[in-house]
Amino acid sequence: MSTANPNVSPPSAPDLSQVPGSILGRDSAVTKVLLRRSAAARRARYSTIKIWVGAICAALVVLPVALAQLLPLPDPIVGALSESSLPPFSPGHLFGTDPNGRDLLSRVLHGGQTSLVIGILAIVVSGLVGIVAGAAAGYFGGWVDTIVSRLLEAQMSLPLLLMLLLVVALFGPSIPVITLVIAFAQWPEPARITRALVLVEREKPYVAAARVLGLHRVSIIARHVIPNVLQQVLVVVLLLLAQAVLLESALSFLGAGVQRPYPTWGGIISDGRELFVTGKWWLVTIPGIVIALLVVGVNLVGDGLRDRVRRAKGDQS
Amino acid sequence: MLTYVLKRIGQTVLTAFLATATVFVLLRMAPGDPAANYAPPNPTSAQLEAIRQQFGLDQSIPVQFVTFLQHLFQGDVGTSFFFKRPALEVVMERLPYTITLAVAAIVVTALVAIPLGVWMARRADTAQELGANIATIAGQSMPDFWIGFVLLIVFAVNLGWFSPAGFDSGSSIVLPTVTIAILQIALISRLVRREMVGNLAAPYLTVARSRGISERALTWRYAFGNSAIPVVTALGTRFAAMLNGVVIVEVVFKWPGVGELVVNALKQRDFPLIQATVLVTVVLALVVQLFVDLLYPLMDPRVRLGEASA
Amino acid sequence: MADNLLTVSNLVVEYRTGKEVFRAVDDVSFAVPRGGTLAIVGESGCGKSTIAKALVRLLRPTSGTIDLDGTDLAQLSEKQLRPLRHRVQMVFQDPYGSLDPHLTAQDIVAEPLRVRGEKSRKVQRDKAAELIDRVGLPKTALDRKPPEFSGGQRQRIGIARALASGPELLVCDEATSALDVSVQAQVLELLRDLQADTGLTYLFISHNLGVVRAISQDTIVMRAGRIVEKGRTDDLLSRPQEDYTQRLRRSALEPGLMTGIKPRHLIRHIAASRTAETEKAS
Amino acid sequence: ACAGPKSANSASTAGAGAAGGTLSIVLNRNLVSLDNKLNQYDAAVTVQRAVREALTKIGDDLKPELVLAESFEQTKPTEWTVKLRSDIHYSDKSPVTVEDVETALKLYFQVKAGYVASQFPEQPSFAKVDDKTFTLTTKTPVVTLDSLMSNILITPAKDNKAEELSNGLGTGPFVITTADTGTGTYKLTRNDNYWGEKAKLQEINVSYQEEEGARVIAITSGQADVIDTITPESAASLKTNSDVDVIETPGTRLIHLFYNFRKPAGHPLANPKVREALTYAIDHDSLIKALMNNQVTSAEGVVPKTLAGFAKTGAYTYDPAKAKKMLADNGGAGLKLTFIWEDSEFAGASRVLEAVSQMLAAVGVTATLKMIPKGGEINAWRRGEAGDWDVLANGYGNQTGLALTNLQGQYGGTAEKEKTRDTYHGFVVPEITALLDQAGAEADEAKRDALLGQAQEKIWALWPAMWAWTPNNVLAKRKRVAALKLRAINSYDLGAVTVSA
Amino acid sequence: MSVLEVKDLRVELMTGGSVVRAVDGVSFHIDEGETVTIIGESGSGKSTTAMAILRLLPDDLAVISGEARIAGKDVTGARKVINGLRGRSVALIPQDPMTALNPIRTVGRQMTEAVRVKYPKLGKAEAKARALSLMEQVHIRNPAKQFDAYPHQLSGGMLQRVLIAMAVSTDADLIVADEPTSALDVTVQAGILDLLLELQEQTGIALLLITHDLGVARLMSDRIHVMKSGTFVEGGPVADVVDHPQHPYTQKLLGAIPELGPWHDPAVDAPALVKEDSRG
Ligand SMILES: Nc1ncnc2c1ncn2[C@@H]1O[C@H](COP(=O)(O)OP(=O)(O)OP(=O)(O)O)[C@@H](O)[C@H]1O
Ligand SMILES: Nc1ncnc2c1ncn2[C@@H]1O[C@H](COP(=O)(O)OP(=O)(O)OP(=O)(O)O)[C@@H](O)[C@H]1O
Ligand SMILES: [Mg+2]
Ligand SMILES: [Mg+2]
Repeated sequence: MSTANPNVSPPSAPDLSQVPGSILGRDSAVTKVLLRRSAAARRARYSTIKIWVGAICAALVVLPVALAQLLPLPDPIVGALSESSLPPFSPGHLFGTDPNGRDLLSRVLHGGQTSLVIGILAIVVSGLVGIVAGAAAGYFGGWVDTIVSRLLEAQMSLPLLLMLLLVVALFGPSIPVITLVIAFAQWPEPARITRALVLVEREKPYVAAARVLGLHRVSIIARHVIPNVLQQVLVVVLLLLAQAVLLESALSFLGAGVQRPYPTWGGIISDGRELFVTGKWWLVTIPGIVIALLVVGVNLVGDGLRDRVRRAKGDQS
Repeated sequence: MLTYVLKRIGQTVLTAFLATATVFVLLRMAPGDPAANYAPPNPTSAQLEAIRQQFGLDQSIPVQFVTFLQHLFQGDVGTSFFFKRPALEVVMERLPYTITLAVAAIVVTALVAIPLGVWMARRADTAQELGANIATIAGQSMPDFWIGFVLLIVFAVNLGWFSPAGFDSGSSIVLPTVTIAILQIALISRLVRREMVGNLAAPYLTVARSRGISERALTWRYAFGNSAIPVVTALGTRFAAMLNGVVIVEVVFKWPGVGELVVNALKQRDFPLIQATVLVTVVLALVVQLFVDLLYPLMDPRVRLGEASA
Repeated sequence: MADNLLTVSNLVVEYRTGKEVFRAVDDVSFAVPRGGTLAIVGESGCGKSTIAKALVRLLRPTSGTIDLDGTDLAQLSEKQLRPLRHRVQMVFQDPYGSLDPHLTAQDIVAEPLRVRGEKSRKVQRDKAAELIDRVGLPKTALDRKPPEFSGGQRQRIGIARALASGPELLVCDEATSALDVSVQAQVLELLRDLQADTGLTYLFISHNLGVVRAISQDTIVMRAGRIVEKGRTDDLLSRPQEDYTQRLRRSALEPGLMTGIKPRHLIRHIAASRTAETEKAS
Repeated sequence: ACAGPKSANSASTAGAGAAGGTLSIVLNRNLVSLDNKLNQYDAAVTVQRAVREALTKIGDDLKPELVLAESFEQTKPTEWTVKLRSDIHYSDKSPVTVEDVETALKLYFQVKAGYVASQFPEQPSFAKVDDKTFTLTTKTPVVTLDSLMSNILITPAKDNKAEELSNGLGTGPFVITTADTGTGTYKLTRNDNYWGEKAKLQEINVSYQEEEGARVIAITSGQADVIDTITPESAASLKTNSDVDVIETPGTRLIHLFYNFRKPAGHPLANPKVREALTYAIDHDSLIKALMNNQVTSAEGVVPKTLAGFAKTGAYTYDPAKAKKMLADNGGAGLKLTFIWEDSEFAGASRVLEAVSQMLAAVGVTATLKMIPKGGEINAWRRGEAGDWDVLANGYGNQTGLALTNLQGQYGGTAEKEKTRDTYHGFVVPEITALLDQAGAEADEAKRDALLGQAQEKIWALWPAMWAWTPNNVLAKRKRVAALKLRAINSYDLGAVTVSA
Repeated sequence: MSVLEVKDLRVELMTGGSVVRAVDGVSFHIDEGETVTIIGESGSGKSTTAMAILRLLPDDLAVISGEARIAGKDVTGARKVINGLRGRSVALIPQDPMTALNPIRTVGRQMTEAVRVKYPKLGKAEAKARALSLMEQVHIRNPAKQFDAYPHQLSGGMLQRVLIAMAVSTDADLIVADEPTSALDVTVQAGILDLLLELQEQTGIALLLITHDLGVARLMSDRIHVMKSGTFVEGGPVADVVDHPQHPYTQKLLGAIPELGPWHDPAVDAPALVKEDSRG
């Protein structure tokens, strides 16, 4: 029922919609407090808060990483063994040093350049592939679904690290290969969610309406179905960023990471793994926090932007 | 329905076969050498050759494949190079551990993440929700072994509540389960939250409220019921992924599951063992997926399975 | 009758629910002359929407033919159908669900133009704006999205979208049910004008006999998937032959003709005969 | 040539009495079996020998000691005569026969490319003399046969197989109660019928945990009593733990940055001067201090100094200026080197190599680091089949306590062997090979050592390694564990170990 | 005491950038056995009025002021009051039938669930029997079959009747019906309206009716209010408003009704039975 739907804008009553200030003047029951607590105001406020908090979190990571070359940082590859394993907040080494005496801050920032590229490209690729394949499977059904679903299942059931290692072993651990491998590892998740959502979505009347217009099925998927499930799928895709960066760590750990001694987050983390319990907690924890900060930031910005768009749209949900 | 299931089972057999075949070929194409792994240090060519012969690796890949198939049809996946026992037997020994951990982890995840997601939807756009989001996302973004170690240090070493190395006492499943759950909760709770926010505002919910249906029923039977598909899908996907092992967690907690097995098998290039694992986990994952797919029409009667769109 | 745009013969449409098969449309035949309007009235649940969906081939008929200007649409594949799609358009009964919630009104109406090959974004948008104006929506509606409209406005967007395809046949499924009587009059006027200008053909599904009378030349009356009566609209309304048609006619409520408070007798015997009939059937 | 007869369990009986107790050992890899026909690694030896014993064992000073044998004498250059003890029997009290020894020896050679068999220069032939006596004969003299036989574990002939045994009988102080090869967990209980002094422990639980960090947690939480072969970092942190003792002994494993000797003439690395020059670039003191927690010793020769027959031939020195100069003088300036190593070949391998690459950079040498994942791929590299490389970082273990084993394995290459790439990275110097062969056949220990010393001097002069070092064996145990004596071969006698409640 | 008493009801909607006064001070009352109808422009606030009375607008969207009493109980205050009334004393027939039912549960389950809100002691089978008989009363063919159907398997009109049946099943004192027959063909509509009238005669149920069908309004109402832009522009006894509309908007509405023309009803053998005044 459309009237339960709190956002049917007044088609013929523009005079009734007033700026909050003036309606408060009239004999209105709307108080400033109520207004502040209203869903729309809260959503607007929190979308801004989320965007800001998220942007700050992400910027705290991304900006220094992007500017790593320009910042007055020690060399990320060269260190002095005499400064081996200094804890955080040691003079000259905010994040401390690794056993080789290299400045961890510098390594994290320089390493971030590779890791960000790998992580972001990987989720973009896996997101795109997953969404397209999942949507095709869900929408077309039939043999397309069979092939995509079986592929998904086969891949998901193959031990992930095994496949990654084999592929990296075959093609060598270059950044494009690692990126693709990680993307390949991650596409099932968005694909399955997309497929599930599309299975429901394709039965909705507006899809039928689009068919009647003579839209090609591909256009229906691209213009109608995907945009309507995208938000849900993005929940998954954006969260995969952490996994993408950390998968590189698993690869590094198994000896299939990016060429030494060039740092990556994954590499730093995997190197620090056996040292973690021996008291050198910062080698893993700090890059971990950096990744968490980035992923929290990206997801909050995503949330915030979505709510913002929604507000402009005036949708209620 | 029955035909659909039968069709899916047929496809499963095919998929399992193709997956195993792919792994078979990939393994043999990838660098690495089983012979070198099972030879003494600094082996001579003659020693290597002897081992290859013993393992049947001296033949060409197609010939090896045909032999593999012949054995496969007799139900023999081969003998583990490392364990010197039928590979399938080794895998089957580990499987209960993996399944136990996966079930425990998925149950805990669902029990925590779903109410959390519902709570977040009800508190949409509040400081509490923001806090829950930040905490869960940060949790899932930390390296898995980090979480494992921190839990171990806190609960096993400092508090002494749980034993650190797994499977020797009932409570030792707790920490690995919690570790895995921490990695899943963000996703599930956020999915639930997204769907619930939409469904809590759906017209049918308001109408049901007008009929005096209790808020609890509205939340769970109506709103959550309509949110279930993506959530169950995500749970199913994660569960299936866990069935081939939660490698790091298994390693850290010494949980004798399939994941640890297969990573070691890979390091040792234990081809038959890897093939056996793949065979078993493919079948398992396919069963889980089939199960999830069969749930769809129950969760939403509009969904039609296995049909091309009209 | 020589120039029929649409000829439907022996149409049967079935729904599959679980193991059962439900025949929603049972051997229905009719024709719509080019530039004319055929109305379908009938009991709710009798299969009107089903016929409409079959005509635009959202459903594949079990049997029968749907002859559009010499082409049988009934069993064409999606691919064969696609180039013909724009010729038959439909306004959906459910105005809420049939609009993509994430597109603006303008995008929704522009879409068929794009499908028909209009490349320029500007032309698409201009034409869409013009159509939106013609169905009586204000300029401010252009950039709003479906959830922001009232039921009646949504319905009008649906009409504009269908018209944008430049169809030869327009199937209107309860296209004015959510409209205010004054807005309804305006929309009917628009449809009549279009017919006069472009020779558009309508298949008009409605339960409002006044609307049917205002728009259609011919009418068929349906019940339980079958046609019970067909004829000229005026004849049908003034001299209904079949029992059910008479009852329909009798049930129509005209406020100007009523007297007294709650004149229940006006409907009581209709309800009574209906109940009697149901009892007989069961 | 064998040290005088000693009881196998000579450890002190003081401390915890026969009351027993349970010991939990967490190894760093799967034990797989309680047998060593195919695999043998340090930690396994300890456990395997708790169940199955051999005729001899490698003692504290790396000399062979008698266990099941009452005597083990070289009676002719090519013949050894062995007499079994009369008081020995299996855990079910059945006697140990010479046939058991014959079968064991035969089966070790039957498994394809078994680890133990590969240590023997040739398979000795067995001849029974009487119920307790037999001879072992070889074609060429094998002076170290008493040491080598320490790895042939004896089990009843009827139960022995040409494969690894996870179960069954032995003569050792413990018996197997449960064995799960799949999960790598074993439970051993005291052999109350042990022929020698009974074990102190009632029960031993053996499991494994590859994750070093988790092992450290296991011992700090008290779940494990002993973890062995631990990394310098773990050792450093465990040393600060008041409940844990860290035990160190000098090891027998040599780790080196070995040059590729298959370089064409004319290549800078084919020039010993260049190889020498590079050694001056390595600041080993810093490496040892910063990355190895002072738990290694820089090599002073070409084999670990713990080994019998070791000769001190020189020491590695750090002198970057000299390195630079020598490189420039010998056409090695601006050298580009590719380092390869297998993942986890030794503790902290990648840290060490990254540090080395920095040190080389300081003398103008560019190092490319290539870690080869586990899986045997390294073998192809080492054989020169997978790609070109210049320096290999790897370890060379020793189970016999003899320098000769190392020297023959690494420096006894021949042109013949090099045809199938079976030399140690192309190291073929006929003169040295000849010396080693001579030493191998020399029954007189003094003469043999002299020959070996000569060979080692010659090898050192060729600078085969950029740097070499010997890590200590490091083991951590809870304080309640006593009488644990870690030997140079990185194993210890479980029978003596005690645990207080 | 009136069943429903509304005094100076205002509903202010706090939307994105503004506050919309959707309902601006409406007052009316409905006594037992009475039907009051609101007709008017689309978007004028008819549904909002209904939703406000039932307190179905979220608190963080709508601010309700003024007074609304159902059976004397003020429902604009604490939510507990209305929670106790919904589904028991007051029932709603919603406007858009196609989206008003939970898409993933069968029609039957939702009906029995509704019945058991008021009659929790009713067994499953009894509730089902009651639901089936109600479905029959609203002229749903083959109710046993439709009972197990999902909402998407029913036509718009059938769904609307299901919703009506659910409202009726509660034996409420007040039914708020928002365009209850908009999707029904006229014969079914007649049946439904008859059912409601009969109910009213028998139980004295009060009815708040919202419709844009003036015929329905004329037939059903005691009083009628014409709404435009949130306020009532005109109101009074039904005959007065329909026969002598005062406000220009009302006049415009009445003028836009499509004519049906005269017809011959063979049943009464008189050209215009409807003209006849047969009150008996
Ligand atoms: N969330 C909202 N945001 C802005 N305006 C709203 C919102 N909800 C309702 N409105 C406005 O409130 C007014 C009243 O809407 P309501 O649904 O009550 O109209 P109605 O009279 O029932 O119309 P119809 O006949 O189309 O059902 C409309 O002008 C609508 O635009
Ligand atoms: N998806 C479906 N599955 C099964 N039965 C269906 C489905 N859709 C419609 N039906 C049945 O088909 C019959 C005709 O439905 P249809 O929607 O065509 O009716 P209608 O004439 O348009 O009615 P209304 O005037 O109420 O909209 C109904 O009995 C309905 O229950
Ligand atoms: Mg219909
Ligand atoms: Mg309304």
